[in-house]
Amino acid sequence: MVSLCGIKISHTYRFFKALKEVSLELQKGECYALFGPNGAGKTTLMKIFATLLQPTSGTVTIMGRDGVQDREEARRFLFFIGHGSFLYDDLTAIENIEFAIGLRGWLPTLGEIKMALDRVGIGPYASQKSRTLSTGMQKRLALAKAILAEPNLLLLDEPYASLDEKGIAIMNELICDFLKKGASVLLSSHDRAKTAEVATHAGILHNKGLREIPVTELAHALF
Amino acid sequence: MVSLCGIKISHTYRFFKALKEVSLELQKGECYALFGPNGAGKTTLMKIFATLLQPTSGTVTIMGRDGVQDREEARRFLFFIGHGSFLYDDLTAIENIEFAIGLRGWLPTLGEIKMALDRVGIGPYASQKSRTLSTGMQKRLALAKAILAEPNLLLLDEPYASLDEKGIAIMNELICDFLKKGASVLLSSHDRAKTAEVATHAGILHNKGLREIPVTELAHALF
Amino acid sequence: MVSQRLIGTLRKWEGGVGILAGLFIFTGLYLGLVVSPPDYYQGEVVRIIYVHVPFAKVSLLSYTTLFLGSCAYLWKKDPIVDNLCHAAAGIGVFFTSGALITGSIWAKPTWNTWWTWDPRLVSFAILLLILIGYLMLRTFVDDKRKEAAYAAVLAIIGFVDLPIVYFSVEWWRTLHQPMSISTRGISIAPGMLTPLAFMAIGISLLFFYMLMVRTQMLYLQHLLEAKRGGLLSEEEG
Amino acid sequence: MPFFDVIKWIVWKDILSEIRSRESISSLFFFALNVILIFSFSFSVDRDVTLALMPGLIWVAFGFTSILGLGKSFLSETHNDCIGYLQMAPVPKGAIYLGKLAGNLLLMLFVEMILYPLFMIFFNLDILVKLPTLLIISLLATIGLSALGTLFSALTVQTRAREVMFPLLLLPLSVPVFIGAVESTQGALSGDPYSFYGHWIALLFVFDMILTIASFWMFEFILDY
Amino acid sequence: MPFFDVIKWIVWKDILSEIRSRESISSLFFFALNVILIFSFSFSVDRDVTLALMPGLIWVAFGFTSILGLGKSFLSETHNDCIGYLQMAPVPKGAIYLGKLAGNLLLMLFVEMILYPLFMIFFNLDILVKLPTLLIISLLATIGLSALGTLFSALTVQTRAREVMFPLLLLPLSVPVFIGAVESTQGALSGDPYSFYGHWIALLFVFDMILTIASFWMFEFILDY
Ligand code: HEM
Ligand SMILES: Nc1ncnc2c1ncn2[C@@H]1O[C@H](COP(=O)(O)OP(=O)(O)OP(=O)(O)O)[C@@H](O)[C@H]1O
Ligand SMILES: Nc1ncnc2c1ncn2[C@@H]1O[C@H](COP(=O)(O)OP(=O)(O)OP(=O)(O)O)[C@@H](O)[C@H]1O
Ligand SMILES: [Mg+2]
Ligand SMILES: [Mg+2]
Repeated sequence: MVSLCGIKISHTYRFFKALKEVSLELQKGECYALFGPNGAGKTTLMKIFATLLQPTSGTVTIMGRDGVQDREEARRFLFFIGHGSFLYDDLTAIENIEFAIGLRGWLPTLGEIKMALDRVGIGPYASQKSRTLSTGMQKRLALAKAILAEPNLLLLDEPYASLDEKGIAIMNELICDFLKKGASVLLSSHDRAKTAEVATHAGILHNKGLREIPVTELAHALF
Repeated sequence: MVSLCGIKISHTYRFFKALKEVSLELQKGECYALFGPNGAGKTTLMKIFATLLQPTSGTVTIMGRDGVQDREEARRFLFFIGHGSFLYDDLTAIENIEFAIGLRGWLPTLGEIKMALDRVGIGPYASQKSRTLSTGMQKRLALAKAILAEPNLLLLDEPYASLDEKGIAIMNELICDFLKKGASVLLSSHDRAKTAEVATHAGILHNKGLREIPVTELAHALF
Repeated sequence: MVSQRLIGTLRKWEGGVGILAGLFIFTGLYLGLVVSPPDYYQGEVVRIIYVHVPFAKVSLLSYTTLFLGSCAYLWKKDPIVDNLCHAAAGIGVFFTSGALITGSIWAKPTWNTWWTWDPRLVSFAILLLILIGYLMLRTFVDDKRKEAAYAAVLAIIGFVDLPIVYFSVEWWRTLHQPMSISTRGISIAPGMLTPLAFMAIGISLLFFYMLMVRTQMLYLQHLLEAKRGGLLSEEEG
Repeated sequence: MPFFDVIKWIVWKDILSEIRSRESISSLFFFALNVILIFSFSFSVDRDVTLALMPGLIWVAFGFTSILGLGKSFLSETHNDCIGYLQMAPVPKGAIYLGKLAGNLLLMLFVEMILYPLFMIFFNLDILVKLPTLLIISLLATIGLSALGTLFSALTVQTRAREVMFPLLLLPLSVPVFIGAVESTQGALSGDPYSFYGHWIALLFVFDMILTIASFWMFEFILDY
Repeated sequence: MPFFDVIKWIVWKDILSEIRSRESISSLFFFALNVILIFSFSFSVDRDVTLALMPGLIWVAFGFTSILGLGKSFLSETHNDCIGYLQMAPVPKGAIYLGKLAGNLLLMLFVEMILYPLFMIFFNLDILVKLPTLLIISLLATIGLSALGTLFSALTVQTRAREVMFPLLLLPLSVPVFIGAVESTQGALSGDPYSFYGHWIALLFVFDMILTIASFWMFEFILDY
């Protein structure tokens, strides 16, 4: 089953063409890794799939729903972890989760929240204001939200950035879990080795277009 | 000759002890690489050496000047490239350099500025507002400033972050140049392989303390 | 260490100052409320003067303390001096609002209004706003050293500004629309002078007592905070 | 996802944040006091005139305080890019607008309720008998200002020069609120019969209805476009 | 590094940025117009009174415009952490203060110079003969406001709740400027002899001197501590 399908996506910022007719399809249980030099348009493409940005042309389909016309529908199925942490500084970790998941129409019990926090290794900080958490911990908190949100499509923009080696291991473990449960994952990264552990497909954004490469060749491919 | 000498530096943020009696000495022509997990205090230590933050206790000496009492003096000798780009969005690349170097009491000619920009690979963007430069280009612009500032002590906080592979090569080349000219470099990083190319000394910040490791063992050391 | 010595001195003297303050205030109140006769014009209401005037004087005392302390802090950078300034500002808010509130209560029966735009009242209101701004600023800075330095700068600028505020407000009022009533209107009867003096001394002593206690409290609080910070990071590491 | 749950979540989050940080209420309150102070110095005419100016004074002070308070409303959402999460949330965007509006309204009404007694004291007003009318006027005017302010706060935080653009857009559009509030307060304070100034209150009411509904419908284009 | 070169570089940078973006001048100008608009609706008393209120109107409009403009002064420095570069620069910090102050002063004076003719037109004033006095008053009052505003802008951008803390700290301390400016403008407009309002101008002058010098000395503690 197709989770995510982008056809001929182009995007132009005011003075700058960032993407040119990029197409990408992602099946259930697949993990697609997006590579590319700085300014290649990885974040732009992720944002378009997250329905944060509308493409200048091209179509996005998420779980069969149009990503522009029916985006309110499509949004139920996706979860995006980007550069921003989406946290309210003065709320505690638990309260931040309650709000974020509550807005998605489901209120997890305290036990479930605690379990998710333990899973990502920040259980002891559950009642601290998110202002006092370090960047890495905030990234983990976002991951805990993703566990509870149970999306069908998980979008991760540079997930390994600002995580230490233990954090990266947890991240990869969770990505595998998601894939096993039948969700799809799209991630962008600069780190070939770490990504190779989980990716089932890979592509390089270059000259505003996307070139697919076999995951096995990830280590040698010319970037 | 000693360029930088920190003795028993401790730093406590309001609720949090970040560094405990860290000592570090850096001779002319040496490059010291600082490693450590997230939240280990790398940035904190760099900021203390950059005279942006005053240590709670301990002394910093830069080229023989006290880093707290005589910091105005000490500042002539150091240059810091951190997470912030120190750029004014509405000035062009050239104007940004003029201002930054002008404040240090020297006005380079247009030719010199252009040469430095070419050196870091953003010559064609010299007259663009810095707002329109991508993150990687902004990092390169900061590097061009460092070339013109000709500091005796260069402090680089995560210099490889947000640079692509070509950018990283330029960065390492320039670090080697600085060292050859007799300057000292202190850098913090998560990337062992890239750092190993230039570092002459290395240390790991852990449990708020600094543990020196031989650069040859960088690849195998337990972090 | 200077801090240790100062804290020791404070602890030694605070009890004595407190008891002395209590004695003076008690005597003053007894003389003022029981012994002295009611005022010919104003009746029993006049007795509020025994609180109002000392409070007004002592708020100026607290502001002067704050100013001197701030200068000393910028000079010596001793954290305990910063605690002293913090304490002085808090107590200053207490006495300034006390003076304004008792004044208002007094004004209602005598001037038939809670508030008039009299220079002294206005400059006191501004003083109160500056002090509150000072305390709010302190809560909004996360770094301890920055908090102390910013607060000291604000206090000094405020203190330098206050005489100009006072002049301008006075000129503004007197040149435009002379007051029909003035706080200086009543001359103080000799029978009221003795209790007033007792109260003034007592409340000044009370100020010093509060200052000593509060400074120690803030000092310990910050010590504890630092300890807790250290402990937190210790056990986690 | 039920419409009212979204409103509830947004209000819960805003109020909790405010209780934790206590940034807005206290500072808005003291800001308003400062404004009154500055005004009384700037308009030092004789007492009769001051009384005639009172409604203007009250509403300009409330107005500037609202500008400060409402401008911050969506600024806090930009902080960790939270506004992106709101945009991505699978909920009707109008509900988010109403939630933010309700939170702002509570905040502004709270500040005004503390300020009214102080106005009474400072300007020696005797408004106890007219209090019900004044409260209704305040409520209506505050709804109007908040409805506009919430919309423009969301709009301007996504632009450059947002600190200046917000008052620049809000002020001219809120002129009807100012006129309505000042005129009806004037009427109420001077003791005129209701029929003399009732039309101003009606104006405020109509303005509120139209503005709130229009903003509610159009909020989607501001948050999610 | 020569003291005046630092000032020159800071002013050059601020003015160049302003010329490129034209954010401040245009928006401050329109903001001031809006304030006047709102005031003229809020204080709709008869013409004589309006004339008596004119100085207050002018100065409250200028004052609030200054608050908006000055508050942005160091906000722009926080953007890419530029304030850290200024702190690390091997230059006396007082020179940075004077440079920012000069830039702010130029900006505010420029805005005021465009506003004066508009005031004349809007309120039908005949101030050409009194212009020299008015310009001196404007200059002195603007220096005072800018001196305080530059200091507190640098101070509050490094704190939480900065949007609100800035006016909160600035307003009570700038009371003398408001009173002095309003009263001396009143004196000048009404055609009184200079001796009637000269002391107000002296007051402004003293305020400027003391506050600028005090801020200059203490700026180091705000930028570099
Ligand atoms: C809102 C009302 C009032 C406020 C805010 C107020 C405030 C003050 C202040 C700030 C002072 C100290 C001034 C200084 O030490 O230089 C003071 C002193 C004094 N007030 Fe009031 N006051 C108010 C009403 C009254 C009333 C109604 C009276 C009596 C009719 C009064 C009588 C006095 C007297 C006798 C002094 C001492 C004067 C002196 O030592 O020079 N006050 N008041
Ligand atoms: N808001 C914007 N306005 C104009 N141009 C933009 C904007 N955002 C991004 N760009 C440009 O679009 C291009 C793609 O940016 P994008 O952030 O998608 O790159 P990226 O692949 O994510 O890079 P990185 O590896 O640094 O994350 C860049 O050249 C950038 O300069
Ligand atoms: N302003 C602050 N207030 C309180 N705690 C802080 C502050 N800044 C940093 N910390 C804490 O101090 C510790 C060290 O932070 P620092 O930024 O120096 O880490 P780092 O080694 O640079 O991490 P990274 O690898 O993420 O860059 C962290 O635990 C962090 O939570
Ligand atoms: Mg990116
Ligand atoms: Mg760091």
